[in-house]
Amino acid sequence: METRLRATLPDHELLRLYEQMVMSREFEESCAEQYTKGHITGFLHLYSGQEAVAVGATAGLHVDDYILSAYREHAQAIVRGADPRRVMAELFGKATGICKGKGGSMHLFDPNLNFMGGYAIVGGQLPIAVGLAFSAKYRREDRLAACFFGDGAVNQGTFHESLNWARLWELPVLFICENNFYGIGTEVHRSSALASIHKRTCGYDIPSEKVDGMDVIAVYRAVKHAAERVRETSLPYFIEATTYRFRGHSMADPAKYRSAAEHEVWKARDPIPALAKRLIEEEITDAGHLEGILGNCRTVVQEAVKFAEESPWPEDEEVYNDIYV
Amino acid sequence: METRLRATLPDHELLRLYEQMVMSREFEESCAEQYTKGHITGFLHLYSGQEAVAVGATAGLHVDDYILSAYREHAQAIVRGADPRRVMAELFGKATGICKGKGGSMHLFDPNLNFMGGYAIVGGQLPIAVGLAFSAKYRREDRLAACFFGDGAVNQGTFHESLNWARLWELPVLFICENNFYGIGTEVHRSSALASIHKRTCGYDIPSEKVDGMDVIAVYRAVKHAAERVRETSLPYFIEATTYRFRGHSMADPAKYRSAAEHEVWKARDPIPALAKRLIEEEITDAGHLEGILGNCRTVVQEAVKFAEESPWPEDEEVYNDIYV
Amino acid sequence: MTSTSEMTYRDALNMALREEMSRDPSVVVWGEDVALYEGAFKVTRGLLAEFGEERIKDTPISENTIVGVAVGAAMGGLRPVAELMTVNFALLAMDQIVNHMAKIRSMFGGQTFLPMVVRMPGGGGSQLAAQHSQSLESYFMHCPGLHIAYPSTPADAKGLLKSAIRDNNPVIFLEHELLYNSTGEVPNDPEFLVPFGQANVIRSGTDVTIVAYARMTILALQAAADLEKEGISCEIVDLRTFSPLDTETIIESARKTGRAVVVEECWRTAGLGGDIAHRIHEACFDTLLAPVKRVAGLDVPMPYSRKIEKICIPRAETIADAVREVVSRKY
Amino acid sequence: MTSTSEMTYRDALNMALREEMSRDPSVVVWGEDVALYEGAFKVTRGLLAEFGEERIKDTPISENTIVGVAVGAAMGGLRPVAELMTVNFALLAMDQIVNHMAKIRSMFGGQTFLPMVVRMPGGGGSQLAAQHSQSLESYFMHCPGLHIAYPSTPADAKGLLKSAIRDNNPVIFLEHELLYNSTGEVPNDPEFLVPFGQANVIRSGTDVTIVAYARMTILALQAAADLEKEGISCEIVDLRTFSPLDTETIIESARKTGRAVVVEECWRTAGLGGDIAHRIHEACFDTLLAPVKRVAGLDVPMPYSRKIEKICIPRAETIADAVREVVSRKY
Ligand SMILES: Cc1ncc(C[n+]2csc(CCOP(=O)(O)OP(=O)(O)O)c2C)c(N)n1
Ligand SMILES: Cc1ncc(C[n+]2csc(CCOP(=O)(O)OP(=O)(O)O)c2C)c(N)n1
Ligand SMILES: [Mg+2]
Ligand SMILES: [Mg+2]
Repeated sequence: METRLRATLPDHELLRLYEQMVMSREFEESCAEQYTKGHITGFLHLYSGQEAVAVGATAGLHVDDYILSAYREHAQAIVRGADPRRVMAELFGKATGICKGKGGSMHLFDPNLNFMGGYAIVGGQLPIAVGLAFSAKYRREDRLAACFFGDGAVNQGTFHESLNWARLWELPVLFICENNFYGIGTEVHRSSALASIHKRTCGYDIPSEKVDGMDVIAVYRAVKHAAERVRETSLPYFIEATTYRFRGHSMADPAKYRSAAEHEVWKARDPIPALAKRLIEEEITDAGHLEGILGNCRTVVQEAVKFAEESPWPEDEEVYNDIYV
Repeated sequence: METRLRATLPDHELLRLYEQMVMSREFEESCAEQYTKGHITGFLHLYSGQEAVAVGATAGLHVDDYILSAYREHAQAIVRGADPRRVMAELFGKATGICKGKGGSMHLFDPNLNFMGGYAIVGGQLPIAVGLAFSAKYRREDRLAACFFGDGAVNQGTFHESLNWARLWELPVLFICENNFYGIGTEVHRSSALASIHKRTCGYDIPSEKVDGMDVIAVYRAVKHAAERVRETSLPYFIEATTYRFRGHSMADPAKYRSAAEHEVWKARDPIPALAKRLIEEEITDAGHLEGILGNCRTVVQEAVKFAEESPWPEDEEVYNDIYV
Repeated sequence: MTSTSEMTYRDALNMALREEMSRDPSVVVWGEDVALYEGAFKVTRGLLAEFGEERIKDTPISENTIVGVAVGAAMGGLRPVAELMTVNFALLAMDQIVNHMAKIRSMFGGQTFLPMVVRMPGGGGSQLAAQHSQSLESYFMHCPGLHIAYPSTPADAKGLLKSAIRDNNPVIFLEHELLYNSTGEVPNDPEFLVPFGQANVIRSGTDVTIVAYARMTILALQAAADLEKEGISCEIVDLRTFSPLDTETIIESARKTGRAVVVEECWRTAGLGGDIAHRIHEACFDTLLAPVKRVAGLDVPMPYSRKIEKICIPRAETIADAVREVVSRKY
Repeated sequence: MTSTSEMTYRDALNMALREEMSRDPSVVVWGEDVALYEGAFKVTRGLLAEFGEERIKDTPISENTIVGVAVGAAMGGLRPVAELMTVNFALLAMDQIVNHMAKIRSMFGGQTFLPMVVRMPGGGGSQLAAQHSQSLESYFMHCPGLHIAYPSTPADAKGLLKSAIRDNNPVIFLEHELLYNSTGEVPNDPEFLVPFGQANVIRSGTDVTIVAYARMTILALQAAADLEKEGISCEIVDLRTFSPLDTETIIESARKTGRAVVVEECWRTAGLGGDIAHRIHEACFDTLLAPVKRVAGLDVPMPYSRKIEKICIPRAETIADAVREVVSRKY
């Protein structure tokens, strides 16, 4: 396999992947700050460390493809094109939020981007993804449903029911398990009888593979190839992306169940500096340019915070709206 | 593998297996008659055709082992030792029934026989079997939980959750799937992405095998061996027994979804005459003796019907009893 | 077109499905054994032959996913009509019903809507024992975000199901297993719709209001006929839909008669009848001549034996007794 | 032994678990992240260190099976205490709770019993949005065959949980997420039990009865303090358990005061408050001076934004307003 970056994508797209990862990281770290200040409340699950998965996968999909995720989905929404200002406003609970402040951190949604939602019930999004894939196929639309979920979700009944159903009805679903090795404080081998998650598709006759989720290029290639296959065959496919969250499960979790040594190993594989190093080594760009990207992202995130701060709260009457059509 | 009957079991036990199959068949056919007469009401799912599974499996277990099943469980209860009179009375809804007339056909239960129930929610008994196995292990009891379920149950979330859990907690559960190829009117390949059911355990690291469920000796051997293994390892095991129900799903089902030709093929493999033939060929018994067994079983079943007919109805106050301790 | 045909509740539902599938290609149907087997209760008879495998589909036995796939398909632009073989199995799908189907529109700020229906036969009285005889209407009514219908007659069965399929809100559509064979005149008009949120005064009377729904209205009518001989005049309000609930019609009737009996098939404790009785008490406090009386299913898991099963479900006699008690109350 | 210690609701629950696990080796605990992580809300803190891996166990994320395994283990002779991380996930376990846990004893003719507890934190008010802010007590109360407790104070938390663990019936044990840090005096006695089915009159008064439970009683106490300044004397009944329900204490109080407000955190429509209000109306028809008023959660999926979330949950002010309305009613 050709391993040089340029063999995979043109320069500007490589730089876009970098920028998206940086944007995601900056956004998340800013959220942590806003949470500490009390501007963001409720549960806050940050994506720092896992950026290569959302960024690589989204780049490998068509814009028409549906994306669904769980509650750790800020980056997935933003990378798909959601306005960081409206995402931050959502987290602040403001009327200008992407869901008018009704969803919060766990429930971002934008149908114009085919970003079909963040869901907070572990495993809840899987049957919904299958249903979206069915509607696409029924309507002869050339799109698939890409469904993200965690390693903790694979033991839920819906995982089993959804995989079986997707294969049986021959539906274009791309299952993407973000295996960050923990479901809250429970390590994957303590919740799954078969800890090698991608192998669990054997019971459904669904092909699967494992990819390094700290390598954005590897994720991009795997997802692009898998999506093509799903489109061609109209059959589901399964990717396990191994990754790591640099923070606790949510802002409330000090993550004492993980060793410092383990954390260090993964920190050393941080996908952002890893890509930066390759971009420079392969002379696609230089350090100064990458600094510029970081600066731009910071500005965007600062503006997002400012927008959120200055936005109005929802009106009280809003509680009765949007329930029924 | 030694295929002569005597290499497997002594004569009197072989004859007992035969008698149990005949008893089951006679009981079920009598139920059909009583249903037609209106003495048995509600849903009535008969076991005719599948006798080799319950009889062979029960013979392969210890009497201390727990048995759980679904709603097609008359034979399983009777083979375990339930009094046919009290089972028939239960089906009649009489106070003398095994569950005082409160359970009916789908909910037979006798803790003294470690027969831990018939359940009417497809897949509902699986987690319960796991729990019984846990209590046995925790209490250092030398018993396992044998759990029967149908081919239709394997797509239910509880199947997945229970298999994963049993392996993860290393519990002595013997899963026995009675694959009669249909869940009501839906053939197994139309409900399962992977129609070879025993292969579905690959996702849980649970060993499994398929056995001919029309051959009582084969079932006996497989279950006996599996049960020993479960006991030794304190790990779950999975058996798929392929079989066929000679009647519709329930008394309300004329089974038009199956071809006459298919039915004939299976009828020709009826486990009762099949065993009779071998018993005679291998000179373990003669036709006259087998006729005698049939006659005895008929008498027992007739007495059961008489007992049920003559038994009193539950008192009205009974509706308030047995809910809370 | 005002012609009608006599048909069963089952056939009226079948007609509604058939008409809506013909009218709108985005209507798709699935559930366990609905296609080849034509439904456990044969409500989907003939649909596979008429509409083919793409539009009516058998599913694996996995209720939560039956509903969840419908949620996704509805979001994708279809109008799925999913069947759960009986309402008892909705307990396996409460996550998709309550956490997803009922909440998605609201939690995503109104950016999507779910034009879907989940049909479920239910009710007791066939000696199906504890796990197969439940009446779970209170569970659905308690959950905001759903529309809920429960027809009592063949005509309503047709008109409400058609309204449900055309509704852009997610609908729980309950059907009573003991009503499938009941017959009545049903409009042939393919545009015949019964709107949601309009209770039906199916009998007018002056002494007492009986609030009921589905099979309970049939029993109420029997009770009313008996009571008439005793000189007691009953008005009967058939709710038709629990959401929207037509509180106005209930209150108006109770104001008029000054007395009310609320009949529900579900368990009494924390059942929907408590809410309705309270609405009446609150609105008619000054005019009520007697406390509202509830007739409900007994608070017990349903026993199998027909001898004792029948005690657990409201009957015409228990309704009549309640009415007699309410009417005889000296103020 | 009548000594007490001040501690939190969380620690009182922890104490109950610890004491019962020490007393009875058949008590075992499991749930998602209850062992190594010591619980999402830290209720099981220290139990792994004290009792070891065999007695307190982490489970996969599979709620229906968490309950189902407890059903089996209870049938096998253990006393499992299962935790669902929050009550919202009970919706994934309704099949095992309603179809199995609640029915097994009855449908098998009383031949077995299930000495098990399912603990679940719940309630709204922490900006957790629609899928994580539910109050599902009405769902449990509607289902016969369960015992159900919901403590409001640290002492009740200890005493009710210990009674739950010793109960030979299956128990749903609700805990309020916003009460975990609340403090109070808790008896140190390891035999301190609060019996099920005995409501607690936590404040006596003469003008109006407020029926409440769990966090709602705290709000009711605040409202009562404010109302006292206006010369309105409130009696507050803390239900403590929904099953058995102490109807007697409720009715006795309402008879005495002649007025009642029923406060529930769950959705209003078809909520348990309707049933309780109806019980009061029925029993006190001749003596009530005003219709019973209900204060309940709004019938909406909970919005995230704290600005509007707070409107959806009863507050001391909304309770006080309801009391004022009831008290000002001219008869
Ligand atoms: C049905 C359900 N059960 C439990 C929870 C509580 N919970 C929230 S996140 C989580 C762990 C999920 O882990 P994983 O799927 O690996 O995702 P990650 O957090 O690692 O991204 C749990 C148990 C929930 N939200 N939904
Ligand atoms: C949860 C649930 N869904 C649906 C049903 C209705 N139902 C009863 S039996 C059955 C088919 C089960 O087939 P299988 O497991 O193969 O058992 P078999 O009847 O062949 O013995 C169905 C769908 C049910 N009882 N429970
Ligand atoms: Mg994880
Ligand atoms: Mg089968």
